[in-house]
Amino acid sequence: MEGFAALYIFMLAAFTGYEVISRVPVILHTPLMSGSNFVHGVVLVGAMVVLGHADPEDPVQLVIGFVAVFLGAANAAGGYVVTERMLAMFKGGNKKEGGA
Amino acid sequence: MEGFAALYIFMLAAFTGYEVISRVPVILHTPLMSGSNFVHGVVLVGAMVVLGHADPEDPVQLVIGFVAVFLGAANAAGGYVVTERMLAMFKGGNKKEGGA
Amino acid sequence: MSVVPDVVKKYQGLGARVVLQKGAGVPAHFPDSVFPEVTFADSAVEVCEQADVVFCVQPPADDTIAAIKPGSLLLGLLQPWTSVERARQLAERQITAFALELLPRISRAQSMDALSSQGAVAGYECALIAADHSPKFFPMLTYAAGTIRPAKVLVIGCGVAGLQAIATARRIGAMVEAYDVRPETREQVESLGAKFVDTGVSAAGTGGYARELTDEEKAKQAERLAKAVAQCDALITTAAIPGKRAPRIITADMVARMKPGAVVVDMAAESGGNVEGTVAGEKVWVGDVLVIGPANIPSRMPVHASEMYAKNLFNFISPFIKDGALALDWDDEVMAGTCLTHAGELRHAGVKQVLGL
Amino acid sequence: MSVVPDVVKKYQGLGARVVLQKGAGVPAHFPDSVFPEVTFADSAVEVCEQADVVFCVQPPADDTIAAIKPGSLLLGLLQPWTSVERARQLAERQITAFALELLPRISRAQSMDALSSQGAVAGYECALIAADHSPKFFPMLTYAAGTIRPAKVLVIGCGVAGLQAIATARRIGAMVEAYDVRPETREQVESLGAKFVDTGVSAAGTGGYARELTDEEKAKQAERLAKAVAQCDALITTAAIPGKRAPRIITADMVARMKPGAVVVDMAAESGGNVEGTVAGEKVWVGDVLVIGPANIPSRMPVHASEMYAKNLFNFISPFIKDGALALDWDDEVMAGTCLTHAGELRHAGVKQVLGL
Amino acid sequence: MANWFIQASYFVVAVVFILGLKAMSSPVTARKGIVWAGYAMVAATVVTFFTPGLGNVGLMVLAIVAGGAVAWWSGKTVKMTDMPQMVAIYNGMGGGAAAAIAALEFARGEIHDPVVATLAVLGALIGSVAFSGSCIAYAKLQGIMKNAFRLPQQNMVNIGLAALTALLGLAIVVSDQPSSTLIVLFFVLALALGAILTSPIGGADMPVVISLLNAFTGLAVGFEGYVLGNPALIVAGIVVGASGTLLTQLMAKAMNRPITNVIFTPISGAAAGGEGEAIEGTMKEFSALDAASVMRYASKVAIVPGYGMAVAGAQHKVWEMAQLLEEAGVEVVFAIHPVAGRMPGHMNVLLAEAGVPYDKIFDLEEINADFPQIDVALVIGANDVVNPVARTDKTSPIYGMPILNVDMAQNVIVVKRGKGAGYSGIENALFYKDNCRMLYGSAQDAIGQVITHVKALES
Amino acid sequence: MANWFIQASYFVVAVVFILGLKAMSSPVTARKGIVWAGYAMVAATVVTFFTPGLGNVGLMVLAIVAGGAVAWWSGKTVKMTDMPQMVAIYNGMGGGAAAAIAALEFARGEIHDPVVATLAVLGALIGSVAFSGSCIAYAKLQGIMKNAFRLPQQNMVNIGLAALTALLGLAIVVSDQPSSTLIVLFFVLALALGAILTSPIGGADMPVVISLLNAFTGLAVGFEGYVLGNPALIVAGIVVGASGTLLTQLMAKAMNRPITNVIFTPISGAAAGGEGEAIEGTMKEFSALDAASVMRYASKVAIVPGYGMAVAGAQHKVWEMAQLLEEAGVEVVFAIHPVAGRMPGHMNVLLAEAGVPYDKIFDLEEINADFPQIDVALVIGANDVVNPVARTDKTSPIYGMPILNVDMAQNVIVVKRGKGAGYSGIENALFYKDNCRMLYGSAQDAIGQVITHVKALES
Ligand SMILES: NC(=O)c1ccc[n+]([C@@H]2O[C@H](COP(=O)([O-])OP(=O)(O)OC[C@H]3O[C@@H](n4cnc5c(N)ncnc54)[C@H](OP(=O)(O)O)[C@@H]3O)[C@@H](O)[C@H]2O)c1
Ligand SMILES: NC(=O)c1ccc[n+]([C@@H]2O[C@H](COP(=O)([O-])OP(=O)(O)OC[C@H]3O[C@@H](n4cnc5c(N)ncnc54)[C@H](OP(=O)(O)O)[C@@H]3O)[C@@H](O)[C@H]2O)c1
Ligand SMILES: NC(=O)c1ccc[n+]([C@@H]2O[C@H](COP(=O)([O-])OP(=O)(O)OC[C@H]3O[C@@H](n4cnc5c(N)ncnc54)[C@H](O)[C@@H]3O)[C@@H](O)[C@H]2O)c1
Ligand SMILES: NC(=O)c1ccc[n+]([C@@H]2O[C@H](COP(=O)([O-])OP(=O)(O)OC[C@H]3O[C@@H](n4cnc5c(N)ncnc54)[C@H](O)[C@@H]3O)[C@@H](O)[C@H]2O)c1
Repeated sequence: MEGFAALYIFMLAAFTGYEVISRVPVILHTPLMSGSNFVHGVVLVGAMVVLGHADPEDPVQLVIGFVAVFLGAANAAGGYVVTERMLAMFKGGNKKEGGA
Repeated sequence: MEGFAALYIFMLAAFTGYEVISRVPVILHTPLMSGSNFVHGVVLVGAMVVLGHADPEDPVQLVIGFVAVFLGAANAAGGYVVTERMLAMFKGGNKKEGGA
Repeated sequence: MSVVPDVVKKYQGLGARVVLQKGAGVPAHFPDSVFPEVTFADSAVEVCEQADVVFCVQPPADDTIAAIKPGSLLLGLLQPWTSVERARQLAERQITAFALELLPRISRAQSMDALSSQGAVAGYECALIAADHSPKFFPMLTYAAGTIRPAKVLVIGCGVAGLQAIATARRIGAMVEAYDVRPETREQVESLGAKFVDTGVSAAGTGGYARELTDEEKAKQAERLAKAVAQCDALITTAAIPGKRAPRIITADMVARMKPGAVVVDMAAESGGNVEGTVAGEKVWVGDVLVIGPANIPSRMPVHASEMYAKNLFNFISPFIKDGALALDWDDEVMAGTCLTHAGELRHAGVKQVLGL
Repeated sequence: MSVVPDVVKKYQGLGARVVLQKGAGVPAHFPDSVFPEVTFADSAVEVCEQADVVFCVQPPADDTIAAIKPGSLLLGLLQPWTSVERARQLAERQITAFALELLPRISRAQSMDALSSQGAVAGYECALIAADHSPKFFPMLTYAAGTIRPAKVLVIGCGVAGLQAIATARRIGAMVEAYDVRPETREQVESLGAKFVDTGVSAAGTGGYARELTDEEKAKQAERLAKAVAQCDALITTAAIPGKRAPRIITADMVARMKPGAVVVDMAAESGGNVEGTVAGEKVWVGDVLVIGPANIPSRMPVHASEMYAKNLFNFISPFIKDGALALDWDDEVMAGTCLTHAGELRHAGVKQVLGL
Repeated sequence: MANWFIQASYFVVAVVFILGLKAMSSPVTARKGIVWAGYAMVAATVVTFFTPGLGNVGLMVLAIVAGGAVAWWSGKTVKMTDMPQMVAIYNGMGGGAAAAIAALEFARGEIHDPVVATLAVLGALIGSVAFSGSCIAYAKLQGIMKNAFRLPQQNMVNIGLAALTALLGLAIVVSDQPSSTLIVLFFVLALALGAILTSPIGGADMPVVISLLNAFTGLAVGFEGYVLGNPALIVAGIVVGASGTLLTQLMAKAMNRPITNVIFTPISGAAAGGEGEAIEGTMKEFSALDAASVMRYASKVAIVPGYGMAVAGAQHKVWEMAQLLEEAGVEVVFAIHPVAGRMPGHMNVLLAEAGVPYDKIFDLEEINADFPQIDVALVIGANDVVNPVARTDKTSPIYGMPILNVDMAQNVIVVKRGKGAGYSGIENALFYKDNCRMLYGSAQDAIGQVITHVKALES
Repeated sequence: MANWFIQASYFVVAVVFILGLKAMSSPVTARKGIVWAGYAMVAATVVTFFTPGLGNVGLMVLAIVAGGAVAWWSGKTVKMTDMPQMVAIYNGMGGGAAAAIAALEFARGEIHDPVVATLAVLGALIGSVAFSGSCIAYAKLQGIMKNAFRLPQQNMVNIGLAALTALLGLAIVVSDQPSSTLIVLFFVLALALGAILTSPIGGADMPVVISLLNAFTGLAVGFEGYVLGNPALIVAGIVVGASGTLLTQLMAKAMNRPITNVIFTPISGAAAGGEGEAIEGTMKEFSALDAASVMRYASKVAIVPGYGMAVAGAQHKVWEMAQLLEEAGVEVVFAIHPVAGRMPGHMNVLLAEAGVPYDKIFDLEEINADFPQIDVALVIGANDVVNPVARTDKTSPIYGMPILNVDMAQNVIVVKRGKGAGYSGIENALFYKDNCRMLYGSAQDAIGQVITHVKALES
């Protein structure tokens, strides 16, 4: 990718990330941390690509690649489960009861 | 620029634009409209580039280019002046008086 | 008191001379000394002899009326419905008498409406009387050994006075319920944070007054009310129908079913009483219920009652005083409507009918 | 009333038998019929003859004391500071007398504190008396012909009763100022939305009571107070010093400078009065100022005053009633501190000193 | 100057634009925002002169100076009240510039890639619509074009014309060397489309339309940015496109008019509003957010409570709002009419209950002369007591009753539930005055919302 | 499958991730957010298998299944209270994966461009720190590592080690073919750095640190995304990096601890808190935002007013807050102690003034048995009347006075200005209880802030 395009993407992603969560209530701090933890689990995709291109003859590369994919998969799967469990408590808040 | 990089930039810019102003009070609607009007005055830069690369022999190209630059410059200059005048009313609100 | 020092100044500003009976202001805590530029007369009769416009609070005694110069004005709460004699006497003596009770209840006339201002005084006072005589706290009160629940106050009749009583009782801390035959009062009662007792009877009349109820309606009303009455700790009644005896709403039976120690304040006592057994100007025990029939309530709060009344009178008459001279305008609907007698005639149709003249 | 039906049930729950003088509850609206399982006696004397524990409100008459069985308990507001005779008589007859005035003011004893609960009643009542007797509206009131500004009420002495008076006057709508010698009351006054009058004199004593002031302090206090007094429409005084005559705070001169129509309610009238010229149990006009010295204020609100008092007595004595039998615990600081006489002795050091015994 | 330096500058400019816009969305920092963005714009322009191989510099400078000067001068001298049309026309110029860029690129025959061609055509279309639409908007607001101009079957015409233009655009994209007739025709149709879309829209809806056209210009600029391979243009354009779209929605919502209504069923000019019979003018609605902003930036607010406040039991909320405004430095007073409510002292009782101190409460005689100096009179559930008819109409049942002269305040906001009359049952001329806005809702809710917005303005 | 399809899929995945995060920042939509993101993640993984030229598929599937299963199972079975350490460890794994990617790319010797090399090294460094730091955080929270471990001159060591690691990183960037020793040494130092930075930090600060490490992992992923030329990784990583940074700031602010303090002057473990003399435990502070959230999501709240509420005159605010909570479906009651305040009925007068209806007010006898069923007891300026010492300590001056058993509620929040004692002048054991949090400030302000936050939670 061209350097400047990447720079723009970095910059805009940073703005987006910052703005998107700028009004989060405390009660969501932990779940949101966990949720964004899950999102960077997409590192799994990168790990798959590098492992996929690793030299099948070189055990060092295979081991590192295996570790990368293993860790990435664990990040994604664990992050999902934990976040989902935390957020299950918020089934629409108790808004419906009260009517507000 | 590579197509997908541009797509990412479009997408992220749209998010950024949307989020950045999502909490604007009515009283700023008009000034903000005017301000963003000024910002797209950067079209001037594009107009300059195309005029700069226009065929100096082709009057049609020169005329179109001239019009583009003229309009772009007017957009930028007018947008700035008008916005600045509107926002001059907000010199920090009357916050300082009240303390709040 | 039909004038207070501030208002005297205003009359003088209009060029009028003010004559005052000696010591008339004393019960309202306005000693003669606070009226510096006023002519004092020894008696009401002497005042009348000097005046072109005579202000009074209650209808003057016969000898005083006799002293009023023919053709001059008499202005006050003349109780027009109560006495054929007085009406005749006023007419005969060619007095132009204005009874503020007859004031048309239109927006413009509100600043002259003595019934409203004295009603406000009466409502406030009745609530205080009730609180003062109740053997219970009105407000809720949590103290070291327990909690006292707030008293229940029931207000019947939600005109100007009734609403004021509601507001005052609520302020002191009671839980207030209220009832009136006019349905529009429900919203007014609720706007003061009180609850409306729904009996299913409506008696909306004209001009903001109520009409009289049929017997059947009365029975229905009575039955539903009886329950509310039995539950309350204090009952304040203010129901009235202009030109008529006050409606009898609370029967002896209802009173008998009230809680021991309950208090009844019957503001209508003087015009016949809303409560069976009231005696105007007295406190009577009916079983273990104290029934109070306060008389001449505004005199319990003379300073402000006088101030309000004096301003009402001034607002009524001042448009017709120009440079110290009287100039009545019989086209003015407010003044025409308030007139009881003029030029030897009883002018007010309603009064004529009620008195049978 | 030193018992109410609810409390009677509680005594019976503890196994005690309750004897009541016939008709004793009537003034407080508790007819004999509401006490179903109680033994009635014809007179106070007869009651005393049957009882091991005698409850009273005010100190009993001499013949009643004479009827109390030696060794039994007498409990009530015995006015321990006022009579050497009575103290002697109680001691001689071997009566164990508890005077609730002597109750130590510690946290645990608050639920037995009759002075507090009766103070609350008195404060509330005095504010109502002031409002009722004032010739002015307490609240601000905008009506069709003008606006009435709220009345100014000044409360002197901000103990339990004073604070309650402040709260009640504020509720009715007055602007309230208050004053007390104890500096900590400033915050308490302000916590009720009233303003504190600052005179620069402090008289913090021990145990929540005030000490007596020096002459110089009194002069300073008087001077600053005089101004506040002159400006108010109603003055309520509640200052007291236990075991002493009530401090004389408002002089005749101060009263003379009050506005015409102002009202003074002196809650301390019975113990000597905070105001010069008060007569306990009467309303006197001092110039154009009405000075009221209400007597036996709790009897103005008998239902709740009795309920509170009965609960206080119950909370005091119930820990010592086990299965219908008395078991006093002289190690208990509350009970020991409240004891006036026991086993033939005058036990309370403070009372001894005051009475010169 | 090296190309990378130009690129880096553009990058910084884009960042500053975003930060500037963000700053502009809060009253406290708004002023800074436009100044930052201004510096960035100057930097971008200057840097562009160093673009390798840039020709026609003289002409370029001439165009910049001419365009800039004209706009600068007109922007400086225009009256504050004429601002909206200036925004419109400058915005139109931006759209025009974007369209002109596309035209020039086509003229130069440099566009071959279909993606690039598509975006160029889209940008040209949107830019042209923005240009002609903005010109119409300008003409209307400036009073040059008086009547709303509505074709029969307007919506059909719109759709047909749009389809036709799109078709021509497609033709340009697919043909490798589009003919100049095709290009010219395309631009003509695109311009016509913008004009025809905007013509029927009335003055009241104009701000929304201008905002929409502004978003359009942003998009057009973004697309042309892609055509030129300039990410700064892309970012600035798309950010404005997105924020402008949101802003348009917000504005439409504040006016209670869905955007689609604005475009497809426009209400034109004076026909809007209530029944108003004998009384002239229209009843104009206001949102709680508007009310909050107007009061928050006022220096003196008078609150006039009436029977409706009592019915709603809104006194506590009203006092809370008053306190918030005072904390923000606004002077707030309560004006009580002698017969407000249904009993003497009705308002006193309620305000005392809410804890309003007595020294903030003024009666008619004390305050009536002050109304011309009051920025906002907030009438809460009062009706008869503020009805100017009492001063003027001898036949009215309330004639002769003194009223609170709220109509003389700079702005009047009336809180009530709907078209309900007061005690006397008559129409209120106040509601139709030019300086009066209606905030509909039960007083409790309406003031509650105002409170929320006042708080939001502080944070 | 065509490469463009894979790219397009990644694009969609990135968009969904952003929308998901946005959804997760509001309680109402949070649940949906994670589910969307989950689908996107599955899609991304599946699509990746179709990458042209992908080898080692068997090993890959094995790694995915193994890693996924272990994490899934542990995530499902862990107790709710142990969640934070699970978040930490999963996050660390992500960081490790990023570092491993860099390691593999270096091992393959494919990196030549200095920009790419720089980002690879940065990503590796940050990822490694996140990995080892998260492991330490996990160990601490899980109770494996009990004591805070603090080197002498900790800050110097940190800086030295960081500088050394950076130097090695620089060496890798500049050398075209870095030696494997260099690479290994670099990774070892980076891992050590993470461990040493995290070791001294105490349990209370851990959530902030985990959040910071989470942001780190995001950055690392973003950088490696650049190395791999995968914009989806860049976008997801950087978005998390930015949002994680903001989140870290917010969390630190909510705890009243600047981030720099967390890292450089950590308070470790139990030493924190007030004086607490004879009474055990510490006083734990709470922010208004926390109080608002806890009450907003409670089902029953009991408000216990005391003299402090009277002093602050906060009764109107308190009632406003109560009404807001009720609107949100929370049951709110007022519990009045017989001697709260300074006169009989003190609280009654104030609550009546604020308009609290009588049926919401309960006295000690009515409510005391209910406290264990109450989610939050909010004590406002009361002290003696909720002091459990009255039940237990015979020597205390308040011994024997009945108290409101707020300490038996699930959570207790105490609003007061500072360490001021009550009327009786004694310490309050309640404040040191585990379930008690202090919200410092004058009642009027503190409750005002809570109101603002409760409202924010609704919008
Ligand atoms: N003060 C007295 O002693 C007294 C006694 C008797 C009569 N009056 C008469 O009463 C009138 C008083 O005037 P005013 O201006 O106070 O009241 P008003 O003229 O009666 O008007 C009240 C207005 O409040 C609105 N409203 C009702 N409920 C509402 C709610 N929940 N939220 C918001 N708005 C609400 C109504 O409009 P919507 O239905 O559209 O909401 C109505 O237009 C005068 O005409 C006076 O002469 C006074
Ligand atoms: N009710 C009666 O009749 C009566 C009469 C006399 C005595 N008492 C005694 O008074 C006490 C009443 O207990 P309580 O719990 O109501 O009050 P308390 O024990 O006196 O405690 C009041 C607390 O409020 C806090 N506070 C003061 N101003 C504040 C403000 N502006 N905002 C927030 N907090 C504030 C103070 O702490 P900070 O300084 O840290 O803020 C203090 O700890 C009991 O001990 C009772 O025995 C009662
Ligand atoms: N137009 C004006 O400007 C204006 C001025 C003053 C008063 N008013 C209106 O007139 C109304 C009545 O005024 P008022 O206070 O002088 O009335 P009032 O003293 O004549 O009567 C008092 C109340 O008693 C009620 N009542 C009568 N019979 C009853 C019964 N059997 N049971 C229960 N209630 C009964 C009446 O409905 C009335 O509300 C006021 O509420 C006010 O709305 C209007
Ligand atoms: N510890 C407890 O639990 C407990 C229980 C009840 C009362 N108290 C405290 O005791 C205080 C006093 O109680 P009380 O109401 O029975 O007091 P009180 O009736 O003995 O006296 C009333 C007030 O008069 C004031 N006073 C005395 N001389 C004065 C003077 N010259 N000028 C002005 N004011 C003067 C006193 O300071 C006191 O506030 C209460 O305010 C309360 O704080 C404590």
